[in-house]
Amino acid sequence: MDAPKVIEHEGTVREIRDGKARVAFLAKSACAHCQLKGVCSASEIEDKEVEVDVLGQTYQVGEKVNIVLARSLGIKALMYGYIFPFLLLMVTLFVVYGITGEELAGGLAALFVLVPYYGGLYLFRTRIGKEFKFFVRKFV
Amino acid sequence: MNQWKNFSKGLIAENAIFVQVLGMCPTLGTTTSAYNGLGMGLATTFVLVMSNIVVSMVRNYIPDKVRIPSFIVIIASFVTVVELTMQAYLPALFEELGLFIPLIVVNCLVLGRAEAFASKNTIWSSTLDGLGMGLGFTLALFMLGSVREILGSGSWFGLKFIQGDGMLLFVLAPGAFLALAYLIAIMNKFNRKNA
Amino acid sequence: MLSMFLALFLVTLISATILGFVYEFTKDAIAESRAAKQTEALKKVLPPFNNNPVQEMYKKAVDGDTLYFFPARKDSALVGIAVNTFSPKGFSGMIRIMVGFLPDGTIRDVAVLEHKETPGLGEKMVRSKSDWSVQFQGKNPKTFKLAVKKDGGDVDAITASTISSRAFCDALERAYKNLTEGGAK
Amino acid sequence: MEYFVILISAIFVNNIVLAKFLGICPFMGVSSRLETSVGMTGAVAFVMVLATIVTYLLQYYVLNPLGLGFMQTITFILVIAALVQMVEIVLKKVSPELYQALGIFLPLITTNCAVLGVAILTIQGKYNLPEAVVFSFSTALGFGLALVLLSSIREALDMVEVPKGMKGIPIAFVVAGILAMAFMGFAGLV
Amino acid sequence: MQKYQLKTFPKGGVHPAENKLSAGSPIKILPLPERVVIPVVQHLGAPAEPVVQKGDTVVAGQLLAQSKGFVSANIHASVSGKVFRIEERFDASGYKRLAFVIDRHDDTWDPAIDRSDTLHEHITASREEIIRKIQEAGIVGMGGATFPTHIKLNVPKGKKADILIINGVECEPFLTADHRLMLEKSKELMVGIRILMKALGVDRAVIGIEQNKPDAIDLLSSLAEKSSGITVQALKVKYPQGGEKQLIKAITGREVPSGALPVDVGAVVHNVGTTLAAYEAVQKNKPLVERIVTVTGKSLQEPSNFLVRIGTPVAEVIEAAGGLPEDTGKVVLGGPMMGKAVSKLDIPVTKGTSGILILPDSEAHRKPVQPCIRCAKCVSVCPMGLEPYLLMSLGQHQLWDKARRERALDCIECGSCSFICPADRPLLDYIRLDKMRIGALIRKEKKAVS
Amino acid sequence: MSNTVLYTVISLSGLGAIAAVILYFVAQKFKVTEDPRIDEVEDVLPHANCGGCGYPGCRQFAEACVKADSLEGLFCPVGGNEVMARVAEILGLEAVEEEPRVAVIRCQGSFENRPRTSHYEGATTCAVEHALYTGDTDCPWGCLGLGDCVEACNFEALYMDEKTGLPVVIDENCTACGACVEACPRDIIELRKRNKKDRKIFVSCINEDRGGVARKYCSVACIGCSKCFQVCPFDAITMGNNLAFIDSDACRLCRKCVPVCPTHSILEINFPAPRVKKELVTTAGADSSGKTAGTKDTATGKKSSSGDSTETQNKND
Amino acid sequence: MNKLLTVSLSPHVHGKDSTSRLMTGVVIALLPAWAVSVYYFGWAALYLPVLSVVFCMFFEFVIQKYMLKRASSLKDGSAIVTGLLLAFTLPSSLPVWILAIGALVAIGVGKMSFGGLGTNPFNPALVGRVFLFISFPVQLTSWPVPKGFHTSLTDAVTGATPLGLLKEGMRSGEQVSTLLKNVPDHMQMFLGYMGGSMGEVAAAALLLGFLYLLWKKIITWHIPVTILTTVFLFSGLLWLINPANNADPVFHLLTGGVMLGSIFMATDYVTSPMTPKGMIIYATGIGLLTVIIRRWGAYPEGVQFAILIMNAFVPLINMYVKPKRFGEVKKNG
Ligand SMILES: Cc1cc2nc3c(=O)[nH]c(=O)nc-3n(C[C@H](O)[C@H](O)[C@H](O)COP(=O)(O)O)c2cc1C
Ligand SMILES: Cc1cc2nc3c(=O)[nH]c(=O)nc-3n(C[C@H](O)[C@H](O)[C@H](O)COP(=O)(O)O)c2cc1C
Ligand SMILES: Cc1cc2nc3c(=O)[nH]c(=O)nc-3n(C[C@H](O)[C@H](O)[C@H](O)COP(=O)(O)O)c2cc1C
Ligand SMILES: Cc1cc2nc3c(=O)[nH]c(=O)nc-3n(C[C@H](O)[C@H](O)[C@H](O)CO)c2cc1C
Ligand code: SF4
Ligand code: SF4
Ligand code: SF4
Ligand code: SF4
Ligand code: FES
Repeated sequence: MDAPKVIEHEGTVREIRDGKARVAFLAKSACAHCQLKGVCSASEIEDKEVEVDVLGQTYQVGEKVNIVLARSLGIKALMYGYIFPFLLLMVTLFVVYGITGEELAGGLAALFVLVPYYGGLYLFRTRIGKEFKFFVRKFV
Repeated sequence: MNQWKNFSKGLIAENAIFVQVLGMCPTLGTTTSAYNGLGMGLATTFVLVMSNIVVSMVRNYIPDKVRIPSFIVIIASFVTVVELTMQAYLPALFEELGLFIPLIVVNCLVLGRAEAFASKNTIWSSTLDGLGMGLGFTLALFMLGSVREILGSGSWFGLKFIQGDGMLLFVLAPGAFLALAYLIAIMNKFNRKNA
Repeated sequence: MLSMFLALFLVTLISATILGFVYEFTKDAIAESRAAKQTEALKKVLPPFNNNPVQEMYKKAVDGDTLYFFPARKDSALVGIAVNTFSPKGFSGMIRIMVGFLPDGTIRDVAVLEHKETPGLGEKMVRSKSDWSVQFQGKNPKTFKLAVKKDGGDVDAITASTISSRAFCDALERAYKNLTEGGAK
Repeated sequence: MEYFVILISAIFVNNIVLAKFLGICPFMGVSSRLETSVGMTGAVAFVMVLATIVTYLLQYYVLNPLGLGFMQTITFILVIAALVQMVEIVLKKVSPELYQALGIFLPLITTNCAVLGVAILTIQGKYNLPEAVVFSFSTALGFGLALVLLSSIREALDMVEVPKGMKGIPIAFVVAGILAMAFMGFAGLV
Repeated sequence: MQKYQLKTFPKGGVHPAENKLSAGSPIKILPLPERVVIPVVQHLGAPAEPVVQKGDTVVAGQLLAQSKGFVSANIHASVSGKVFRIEERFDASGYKRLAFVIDRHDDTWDPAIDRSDTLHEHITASREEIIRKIQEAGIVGMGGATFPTHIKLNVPKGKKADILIINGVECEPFLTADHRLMLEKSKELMVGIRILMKALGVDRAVIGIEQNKPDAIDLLSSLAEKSSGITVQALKVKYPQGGEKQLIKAITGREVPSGALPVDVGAVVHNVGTTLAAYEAVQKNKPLVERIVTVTGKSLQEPSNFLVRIGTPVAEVIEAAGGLPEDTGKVVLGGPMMGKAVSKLDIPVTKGTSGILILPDSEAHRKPVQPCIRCAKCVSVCPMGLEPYLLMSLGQHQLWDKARRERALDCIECGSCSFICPADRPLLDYIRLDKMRIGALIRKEKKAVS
Repeated sequence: MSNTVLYTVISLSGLGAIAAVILYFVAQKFKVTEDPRIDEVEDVLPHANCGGCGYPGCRQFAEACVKADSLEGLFCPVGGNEVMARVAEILGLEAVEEEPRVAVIRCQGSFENRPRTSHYEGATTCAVEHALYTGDTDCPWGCLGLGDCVEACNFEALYMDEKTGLPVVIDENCTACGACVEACPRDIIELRKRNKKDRKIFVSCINEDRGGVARKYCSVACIGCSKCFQVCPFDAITMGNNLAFIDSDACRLCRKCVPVCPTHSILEINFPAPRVKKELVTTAGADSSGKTAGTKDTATGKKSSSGDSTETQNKND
Repeated sequence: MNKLLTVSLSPHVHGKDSTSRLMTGVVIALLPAWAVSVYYFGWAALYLPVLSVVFCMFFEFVIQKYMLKRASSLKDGSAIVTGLLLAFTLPSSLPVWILAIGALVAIGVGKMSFGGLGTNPFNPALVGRVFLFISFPVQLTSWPVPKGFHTSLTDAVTGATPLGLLKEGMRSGEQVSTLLKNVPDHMQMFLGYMGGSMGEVAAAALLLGFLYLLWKKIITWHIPVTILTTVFLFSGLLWLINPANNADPVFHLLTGGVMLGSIFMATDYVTSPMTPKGMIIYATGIGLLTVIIRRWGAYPEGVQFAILIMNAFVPLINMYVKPKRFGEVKKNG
């Protein structure tokens, strides 16, 4: 109920150009606790980067900042990224299977329906891109 | 001396299960008895040693970027070898271990050693490393299997020493978690004292 | 780019070759060990025979699954029939049992082929785990009611595993019924 | 109704983590943030279903006809590894911002063990394709349920003084053990 | 059966034993002390700035220190005499703070002050005048918070007060100062109420009194019938009914939003003591230099109510009530639920000192802390709907950010949670720590922004 | 060769080829941008994650080091110069040597020196008691003795002395991470330069009250009399707020100030016992644990010069 | 004055509740049920609970002293409650050594592993009970037939609980209505004349305990009333839909551990939610799960599992179900 409305990650400013900052942050992977993470490929404890508008703000390269993403946007991203394609997959499978009675057809249809889905995402990428706004906050 | 260390570190100091808490799935899933634990441990050890050997053999010829996929292929091949061999000659055990034999492929321990050690060390060191790690893993599985079998069925390697049943829970899923929890806790204590 | 492609290709190629050979090598052994389970069971539940019951096997679809009948002959005289029977009523699902009948319908012996019952409980119907199933030897379902005592039958249930015991009886009953209902040839 | 049985079975009765022991590593290691667990469930569901469809088709329409059933392990792992990463690449290509937002929202999914396990289980369970899909989807839900419960309990335990030797992994296993015990109550539901 | 229709606030609250030992003893005037210590801060906000110097001779009622800044209050001399020193002295805060030490000569008063007992019912002052006079008189909230009263009377632009609530609840166990005041100064009180109503521009005032003071309810009701707009509301006995937010909720049903002020829901609350002080300031030009103090305790010889000059040492007040009992373990300024324990008795009575409570050693100690059994009693008694057990453990684990989200700042420090906890956990101690640290965090953030 | 082998080879090679292509792209797109040196640097760090460097954890510090052009301002107090040298080596940078530091407790208000004037009960944290009042003594500056600092220390370098009610620093363990400084609500703990053999001289008092007042609460309070200031030959002492302060960088450990302090506010720690008391300790053997004993002694408020030190009288260097 | 004044933060007075007083209250509330149990099941029902308490206290003491090296907390009385409740959920024919194992698991695994009183996410007595139930199914499902006190000194005959009979019968496809002819009638069940665990049989005595707990303000009504209502409504619904296959709702309320569980075990402070709203969610879950397990599960009785499962949800509930804050500001409305 009183959960924070934003998700924050600590990051470092990598580069600033044209009022945009590239901010790198560490995404903890599921294996974050594992002692072999340093060597285990599967444990992608990876540096991720985001680009943020910082026009009018003063940041320096190397400065620690908090990357902030509204929680609702995170959930939206989850929807676009995983939930919708998942639903699409299921629905297509069942519909095509139901109509044709062919597993192969159903399965392949389900797989290939992802192509137009991602195609759609690609078409609307600027629109979607505008939705996902991060901002950065000075580290306190 | 150093070679000894390559071998021995996996037994206790860097024990995959008690210290590093890796590869928990087979650890929990296959240790209903001492025999099963031992079998799973040895199967994993085999894959670990063989893949370590092969990886260290080819390490200089594999370009960096396809390192991981190549390793996966190598490991998966050995897993399949184990699978086929067990199916042929140890069908009963294979049935007991079931799913977990193919899952050796994704055991972080195997890939982890290939990537962390074998890809940077000589064949001999890698063999010892694999052997040590594998035996440490086997040891832990064997211990867990023993505990669960003794408490759960009142027997060891199938030899009954009490009448009737043991505490059934220990051969079932919850028993696996509980037994492992307390084994790790005891090992922690033991290790900390040594350290 | 090419080198990478090549390296991976080579690795898979070599692996594949080796695997192929290992498979070739173990194929027969695997097939054998698979078949062994069935023939072992047959041998166990049937009186000595010298035909190949597997060749003479016939099936019957009942209750959404299939019963397999294996007639055993000694010098072409029918000495018994083994039935690969099943019951879906196990504690955790399907149970498959091989049961051997003598020509007069007497149960010679039983062997569990497949089950998912709880270790230490239902699992006791497997001979290697307990002698519970010995009680069926030499019993003729004509006179021996294949039901646990709780349900008014003659079978002693495995302690605390009435469900598994019931399923066991269910499987035997199914085999017996279908055998006597003109299943036998 | 068949689907319903599969669903209940995979979520409660044969929970992938608590009864089948798959995906224990992420179960133990995932950050104790609850929200993350929920998000992860969604992602895992997608990946699992996708992998199931691909491996299913592979098994029944390629390997089996060719008599190559024994190559299951090696082909599945390669396909799954490639698939998981392809999803990410595609996503990154088609919408970088979306990808970045996901990166902030979720930890990476590395449940190879569970994904491979489910792929193999669907073959072993002799499901047909729709059943297989329902099965893998329910398995993901079961995974998510166990994850959410454990992470919330662990978060609560962070607030109390757990004995030194039991802190961390051991106590998490004790919780998992008792949870598995409680979940045995679902036995027989299907 | 009940005479009045009782109201109360809906959620939480506790019932500590009332122990109103001194309810029946009329207000006595304490003999003037030989030396008074008058701190420059006796209110919430910035210290006042001294306007007299060491060695100066002052008369009672003379301005000693001029308020500084917006939230601040004037300080006046409570006796006439010589400023012996202006130095740091221990006061009720537990620390040393700047104070005037005055050696009393006699009892000369500033001639502008009307010290007669005549009741001036007619209010001539305009709204602005009232507020100015109250400000000059250095009046602060006497219900405990010591918040400068003139600020509360200055309703901010855009907001509108429609009801004045007079806090005669006195829900704290032991204390009877307000009770006695309502009985003995009821007429002045009514005028005070009208003054405050005029200052606020409201035409409705409600006096909230708990049911355990039936005599006060009766008396004030009969008086209120004569003045339009003023009513008396009897309330169920429940601590902390006297809390501003709880009282507003009980009487009007309105809930002051988290982080907002009472005026945001149109209500302004004043304590009866404050109201009386307002009467004296406006009608008689008298600054706030004395107040009624309850001196009480189970082992005390004669629990009483005194009219005490500000700056009188606590020890002298106790002496007048029979002296400090042998078995004393703790001395608390204020009531047992919210009062402040002090470490020494030479500290002065200040504007906010409503009572002096003397607890015997047997009741002075806390029991050993036990683990929280999560009985949820603290949650159910918290009048603010907080989760004290959680706030405490967040405090122990230094998770201030989380405590802030769990609204630690809403805590009114009523102490109900610590009172009820069966495991004797010092909940409020840690919640205060939370609040302190969150405050520091907020200041830091503000700085980072600017 | 049987068909199976053939199929195997063909299909798996095909798969390998496909996988190769996919994984190649993966590798391209997912080029790990992280500098591998971060791991290396992290490896040599002490993994204390104490935040003493000013970063949230060791890894963040490692990142900062790798990204920085010079190591100026980057220092891991726990690892010290040794670790920083190794970091510098990995990064090919110049290590900036920093003086090793150690925490000291600037209060001697033991039960003996500072009479209790009340009895505090309640949450056992200094922060809460500090918010409530001066504490169970009248000194509003001094140590409250509830051990927030001990709690804060990750290195078991602090403990509460039961006898004095004051925290004691174990010099060997202290990494100068500063956690205790941060934790103390009264700012009693200071990080000072670590001298040879952990010797140190400092004014163990932060009471800024006027001398007479301070003295009333605590017999060993600094009264700001300036005697030490006058005697110091190296100008290491400054006066201010009724208090003397010895700059640890300027102090040369000559110990001239110690005996002149009328309230014995100045502590000398880990010095051999003074010569005058030589005869008193003739029986004492070479006691290697003298160091700790010395520390404790001083913390109990007894002056080192009081002579009951068990230390041997190795002559000064 | 030579004595030092004590200084602490407010409040300076304290209510009279204490942990041990609350625990004593629970023990008192359990006495009627204990008495009934002794009446029906004889001596065993007298000494087994006592032994159970002794074991629990012993294990708590040993673990605290020698393994955790913490101060003993036996005085708070929670181990007594755990011991009593553990025994109350077991059949009176249970061998003592199994009881000892149960006590060890309850205290050792269920409570002390997490750090002792107040830390455990799961109800310790139930952890012990379920552990035993799974480990020793035979002993845990042999129910002595209740008799009058005087006659039960001789060896008890074992029989089935009403719920056991029901499940058995349903498994073998019999009609519920015929099955129910073999069980005691409602009045007998209300007074405890049926097979079952020592403390669970007498609904009447348990309700008496409930009233005592309410009167002493030890617990609130939310959890027990909600559980009982949910069980009643859900089983009633099933019964209305198909009376041939389902037992009537009153039967469900009176048999098995529903009474004991809802009044004494689901209400365990440590393992139940902190807010009334949370309690109602939690209790509804218990009620539903109980009936689901009884009706469709493998086990005749589901309360123990239902409570443990819902225990696992408590942290979640506490996280998301907050009390109504005073002056809550509407979300940027
Ligand atoms: C963990 C566990 C596993 C069980 N597994 C089985 C089983 O495999 N077979 C079975 O018939 N009953 C099993 N049961 C059921 C009970 O033992 C129960 O007693 C059974 O429902 C019938 O009881 P009865 O045999 O005493 O009549 C199991 C119970 C538990 C607690
Ligand atoms: C910064 C600040 C500003 C305030 N401003 C006003 C105000 O403008 N009007 C008002 O009626 N009360 C104002 N108050 C007073 C509070 O609402 C409240 O009456 C006071 O804190 C005492 O309440 P209590 O004794 O219930 O704690 C203000 C308080 C603070 C701390
Ligand atoms: C828990 C609590 C209890 C209070 N009890 C009383 C009380 O009994 N009587 C009273 O006049 N003020 C009490 N107050 C103070 C009131 O909140 C409020 O500050 C006061 O009534 C405002 O009037 P004033 O500014 O004239 O003091 C209490 C405050 C709190 C936080
Ligand atoms: C109302 C109430 C109910 C309780 N119920 C149980 C219970 O069911 N099981 C148990 O082990 N302890 C119970 N206790 C005791 C105590 O809370 C329990 O031992 C803690 O869970 C141990 O941390 C109860 C205590 C109270 C006050
Ligand atoms: S009242 Fe005390 S014991 Fe109960 S929940 Fe609150 S803090 Fe815990
Ligand atoms: S949390 Fe604050 S408001 Fe709530 S009961 Fe405790 S002291 Fe009162
Ligand atoms: S004593 Fe202070 S500075 Fe030294 S290690 Fe401990 S916390 Fe850090
Ligand atoms: S030095 Fe500071 S933190 Fe440490 S005990 Fe003293 S007052 Fe507390
Ligand atoms: S997830 Fe299964 S072994 Fe790690």
